[in-house]
This record gives sequence, structure tokens and C-alpha cells, in this order.
Amino acid sequence: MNEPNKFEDIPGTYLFDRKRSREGYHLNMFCMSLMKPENREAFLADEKVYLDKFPMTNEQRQTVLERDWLGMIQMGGNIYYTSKLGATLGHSFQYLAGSMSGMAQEDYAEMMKAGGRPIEGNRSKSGGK
Amino acid sequence: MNEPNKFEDIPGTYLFDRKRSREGYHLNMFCMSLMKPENREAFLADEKVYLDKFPMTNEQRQTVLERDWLGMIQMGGNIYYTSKLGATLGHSFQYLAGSMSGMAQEDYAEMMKAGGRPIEGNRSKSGGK
Amino acid sequence: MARLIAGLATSHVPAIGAAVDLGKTQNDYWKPLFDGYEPARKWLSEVNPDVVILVYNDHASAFSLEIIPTFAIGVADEFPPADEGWGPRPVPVVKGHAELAWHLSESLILDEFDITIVNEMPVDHGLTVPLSITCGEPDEWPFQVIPLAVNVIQYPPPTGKRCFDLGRSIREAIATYEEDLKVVIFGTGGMSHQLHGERAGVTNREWDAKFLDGLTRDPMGLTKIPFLEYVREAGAEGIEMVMWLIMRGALDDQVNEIYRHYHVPASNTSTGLIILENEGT
Amino acid sequence: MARLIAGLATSHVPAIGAAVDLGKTQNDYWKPLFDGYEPARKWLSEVNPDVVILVYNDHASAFSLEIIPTFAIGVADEFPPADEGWGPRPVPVVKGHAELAWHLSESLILDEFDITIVNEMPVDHGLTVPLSITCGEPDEWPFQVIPLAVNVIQYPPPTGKRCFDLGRSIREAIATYEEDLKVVIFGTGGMSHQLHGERAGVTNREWDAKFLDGLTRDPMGLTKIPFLEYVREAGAEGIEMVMWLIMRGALDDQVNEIYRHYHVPASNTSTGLIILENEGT
Ligand SMILES: [Fe+3]
Ligand SMILES: [Fe+3]
Repeated sequence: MNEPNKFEDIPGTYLFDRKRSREGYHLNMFCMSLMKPENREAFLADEKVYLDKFPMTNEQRQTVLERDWLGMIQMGGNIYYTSKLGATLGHSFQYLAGSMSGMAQEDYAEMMKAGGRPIEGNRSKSGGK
Repeated sequence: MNEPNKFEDIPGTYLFDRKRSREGYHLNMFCMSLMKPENREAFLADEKVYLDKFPMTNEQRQTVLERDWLGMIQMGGNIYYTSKLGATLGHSFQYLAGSMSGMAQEDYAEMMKAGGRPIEGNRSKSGGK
Repeated sequence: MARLIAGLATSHVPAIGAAVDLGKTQNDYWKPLFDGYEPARKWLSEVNPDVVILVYNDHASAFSLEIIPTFAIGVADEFPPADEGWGPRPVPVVKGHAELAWHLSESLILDEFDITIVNEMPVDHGLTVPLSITCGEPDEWPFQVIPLAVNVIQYPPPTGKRCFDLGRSIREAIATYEEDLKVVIFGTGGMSHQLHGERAGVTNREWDAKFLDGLTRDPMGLTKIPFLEYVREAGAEGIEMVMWLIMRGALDDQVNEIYRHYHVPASNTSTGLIILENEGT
Repeated sequence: MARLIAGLATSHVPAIGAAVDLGKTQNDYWKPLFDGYEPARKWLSEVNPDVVILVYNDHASAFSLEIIPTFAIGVADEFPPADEGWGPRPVPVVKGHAELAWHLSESLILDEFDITIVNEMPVDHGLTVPLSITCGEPDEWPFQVIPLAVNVIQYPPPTGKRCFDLGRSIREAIATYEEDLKVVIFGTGGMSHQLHGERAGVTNREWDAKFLDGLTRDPMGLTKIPFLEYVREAGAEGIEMVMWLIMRGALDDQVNEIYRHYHVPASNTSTGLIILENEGT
């Protein structure tokens, strides 16, 4: 298995490599802009108008409007950027993590309290352990 | 001779080391601001008001107002920054170089055409050659 | 002469900072974690360092995709807490130590580390949470801080070996600084955690324990861990632990482990804290 | 496979760019200099590279004292000419080669060079003047450009040896890039000159000649020149010549010197240009 494939073999994990960095550039820079309170206000006042300032794809734009946290990651978003959108909307990292892994926030929180998602069974798609 | 003294031994030369970088920080950042046309206009419209935005020392401020190009360097200015003030005022690098070395622009230009300032006699204060 | 006497590694989870800021450190969820921080606070206040070199990663706060330095050293007099989307943390401004930071930068560059020197840098949870963990809520932080920011977000981060070697060079740089200063180095981030994707929330208690053991007794072994293993075994964001190797590289070969604390979870994360002292001190 | 076939070093004096932009290249002052550039233009158009890796220094344009990267690689698709105080130069936008630039950055970081990766970067005379020198005034630059910016303004710049070694690592990175590309590397800046202080205008013809000779025949010797010698012998701003060593490090041990041109003055500066080809090409 060559290097990129080795990373793709890890389940549910999106390496923020050059491909994703280039693909997600404007999506991430939109999120970055939300570090300024005046930009957060402008975004919340009219999301679509604000999003139009950033030349991201329509699909990326849709993930923001629909709060599709996993979709953002799959389209080149990086969690440290998308978490700034999360914070703007009042969501914690844990809320986002639950959403991306397809769990209700309470179930996700319970899993973490019980010691987290087990590494067993989550190391490899091909190896299956 | 220890390292810093070795540099100080070179005549008419101001190593842009940490000491000068710290001393000249705001003077240089003022110059940097002149990369934007609107800032150049604001500076030219009222130099003193514009300079007040930058927390430099009064002595540094005076060197700007008096076009004391050597003084700027002696107070932590760096030529690649002060040249932006030069450009704003329509001066070339050669004009600034003449001024800093105490020569009329024509005399300086003639010296350069004749091959430049000789290295002989300009290597060392102590060694004298 | 400046003396580096100890290293401390700790997680820097933003939720830990929020627990402090919102006064929740004594509730059922957070008390076990914070109780474990008490001995570290006591140790640090007794050591009473003049300067802490704080190795952390910026989480898209001071830097963005516009510019991604591998290693950045903050040489300013002050570093304000960053606004990460919910307003800046209500913690004191971080005071730098410009002279030592410049000395480090110079020494490292001349030793062939390609440092980025930074004068303007807000500091995010990666830097301020370790201060809250180790100092509580003082009006002023009790020491000066030199921020050393490492890229671990954009692939590729520096290798574990490069990080360890950077620590070695920091050790030499401190030893040649003339002022009499007591210095402690922090490595932060980790432990096993993943914040993104369907695998978010993964933890690995055994791997973390091995890492803590290795940090004390076999750091050279840890420098051989490949990037792929960090991601697979410690979660994608577990790669932050390469920063602990900078701390370890700055210490002597032989160290005394003074304290260790491990707790799961803090929000999405396995947390750890370890204190290592040079034997001579 | 990508192939690095040659290196070119040249001064990047802003006044040379101004002479081009103002149509003065044929007057008495500038003609001798520009006549000497003709053979280089001819050579480059015959080589017709796909990509030029252009090693230069930013002169407080993209970066300021806020952030000072030792080595920065531009990975963007485009780099606009910078406004250095008199408006941007009227030259084409510089087109990058993002894929190769990212490959270089990755490869260099994994090889323990602590690169700063940059997506937003106006490029100043340090980058655009060498393009004007070697290409004249086309509507579009005839190749893609990967900017590699080196700090030589704030002390300390990287050592000559570190620069040479970076070149070595660039050579290896290019050799592992799969697309079939013809690559040339430019080292820019110099030659002997000083722009500031009472000693402004100093030049050193003998030292420059020795440097040019060494570049072809004894580059390892050049890597041993200490910073102090550059400043003393080649003028404070002559330190830019360490960037020529990155170019040289990227070439084979044995090279053929194809062309050399030396002229004093351009404004305050001794100018030089040299073309070196790998023997196999
Ligand atoms: Fe972190
Ligand atoms: Fe230059």
C-alpha cells in the first residue's frame, strides 16, 4: 500500500493534506473570517450574502447553510476552521464531533464519558481491527 | 574582538540585528504602511497627524519630518523600510544612498559610475584598510 | 547563566479552558481532571520559573492558510488572547521575554533551524489553556512566556525527530544566555484524540501510557514513531504529541519523572500531564 | 519525471526594473548592462523551461517585522506584483505551479527543512526584476514560477551552508516529482552592494569575481564564507548572495558555466549574472 492509500485506510479520517488544503481554501478562509465579531454579526444577519464574498463551490456553500459538519470536512474543511463557524453558532467541539460521527450529542457525550470511541475496530478499513 | 564588536568595526554600516529591529519597530512599520496608496495620501496630506498613529520616539519622528535618512538608520530604521518613505516622496534608492553617505546626488552618481565606493579603506575602522 | 531545569507536558483542550472560565472546575464532570492538576500547580509554584518556553500549536488563530510556519517563535513583549469565535478568553495578557526569545531565534537559525520570527501574534487555547491548567486564575501570569508555535494542522508537520532535535538546540541556546534565569519548557497538545470525521472521539489508553513511559525512559524510541502511527493509533489530532518531543529534547538524557496524571475524557480528548526534571536540579 | 537542468543567478536591483518599465534600457547608462543580458535571454528561451524555482528575498513587501520566515515557499496559483511605495510594477501577474510547490514544501519539511508555506504573497522587485532581466517585456511570463523567499534582511539570515543544503534537498525533491517538467532554478540578489549608512555604494570587484569563479568550480568553498565576510567585503546587502548558494546546491557537483556577465553600476550595485548547466543535460 503506498503512502496516500495508507492514510485512506484509516476509517472516518480525512488527512488535511495539500489536496484538501487546496480544495477547502476558501471554505476555510470563510470560517477564519468569523474570528472577528463584526464578521460574525454580518454572517448571522444574512448568511447567503456573506457567503457570496468567498469563492467557494456551491456544494461547499450548501454544507455551511445546512450545517453539514461532516460534508464540510469531506469538501476540504479543516476542523480548526469549521469550529469557528461552530463557535459562531454556539456549538462546542463536542457537538460538532457528535454530528460528524452521526450520533446524538448525548450519546456521543456518554460514549466519551465511558472512555471514548474504542481504538479497537477503528484502526483500519482493510485490516478490520 | 567578540562578534558584535566585529560588526561595529565595519565603518558606516548598521547591522539590522535584534537590537535595531526592536528599537526601530514602529518607525519601520510606519514606513511599511506607505505601501498602500491611501496611506501615502494621508501621510502627505498631514505628516504629523499621520505619524502620531505610530508609537515611535520623538527623535525617530523628527528624522522622518526632517528627511534625515541616516538618522532613521541610526535609530533602528532599515533601508528596505525607509526606502518606502523614499518612494512616497519620489526619491530613488540612489538619492537615499547619497544622502546617507553625505554626498550630493550627482557626486554620488559619479562615484558609482566610476566603479563605486572603493572597498579599500572601507573594510575596518580598527584595521584602517 | 540561564538554566533549564524541567519540562512539563500537558493537553491543551479548549473545553478545559472553558471549564475554568465558566467556574465549572468543581462539578462532577471536571473535578477528577482538575484534582489531578493540583500537584502540578504546587510543583510549578515551588519551582517558580522566570520564563516558560511554551511549545504549542496555533489552531488557525494567529496563522491561517495564508501563511503556515513550521516553527514560529514569538519575540514580542506581549501576546493577547485570541478570539477563536466566541470572544477572547478572559485571561491575562501573556507577557513575553523578548531578549531570550530573540537569543533563541538567533541561536536556532545559526544552528540550521529555519525559524519564523514573529512580532504580532494573538495566542489561542493551545497556549492559554496550559497556563490555566498550571497556574489557575491569577491576575497576572506568574512568569514570562516565550511562545513556540508548531504547525501540526497542515500536512506535513515536522517529524518527531526534527522536533526532538529542535529541543536539543534549544537546550544549547539556553545554556549560552548570560542572564541568570530559571527556565521551564512546556510541551502541549494531545493525548490521543480525534476531533473530525466519523472516527471523532477515538482514544487509545494503552498507546498514551506507552508514550508517557517512553517520554521519561526512551525518548529516542519515540522519535521513530512515524506520522501514520500517530494518526492511526492516537487519532488524527494526536499528532500534536510531536510537540512533547521538543520539550523532551530540551531536557537531559536522564530525567526524573516527578508527576503524571491521565484522565479520559475532556470533551473529545484523552488528557495527560507529566513533569520531568533534569537530574542535576 | 521532473528534471532540473540548469541554474541562473542574477542581481535583482529595483532600478533595473525601473529602467525596463520606463523604456530606458537603450540609453547610455543602461545599454551596457542590458546588452549583457541578451545572451541569457536567448539561452533561456531556447531552454524554454516549464517551471522556474525563483529564490529571492522579500524586501519588506509580503512580509514585514510582524512575521519573518527564514524560508517561505509560495504555493498559490498566482502572485501579484507588490506595491513598494510607487505603485506595482506594470508587469504580468506571476503564475505559480501549485502542485510542484506543494510537493517541494512537503518533501523539504520531511527532509527537516522548516519551510513556511504561503498562499497569499505579493512579489516585489526581488522576484520580478529577474523575470524582466531574463524575459524582457512579454504579455505573459513564459513559464510558471515557484517563489522561494529567504530572509536576508533581519539578522540572522540562514548560513551559506544551510542554503546550499536546502538546494541539495530541492534537487532530490524535483527528482521524485512524477510529472514530466523541465525546471530551471534562479538564485537572485547581489552582487557586492551596500544601500545604507555612510558606506553606501561600496563595491568589490575582486570579491565578486572570486564568488563567480567559486560558484562554478568550488561551491563548497563558498559555503564556508562567514556572515561577517559578506558584510565586510561585499557590503551589508551583499549577504543576498547566500541565495545563489541555494541555486548552486540544487545543481550537480560538476556544472558547465554557459555564460557570465558583470557590470558596475546599476544604481548602487555591482551586478552579475551567471548560467550553470548540469553536465548531463
Ligand atoms: Fe490542539
Ligand atoms: Fe535585494
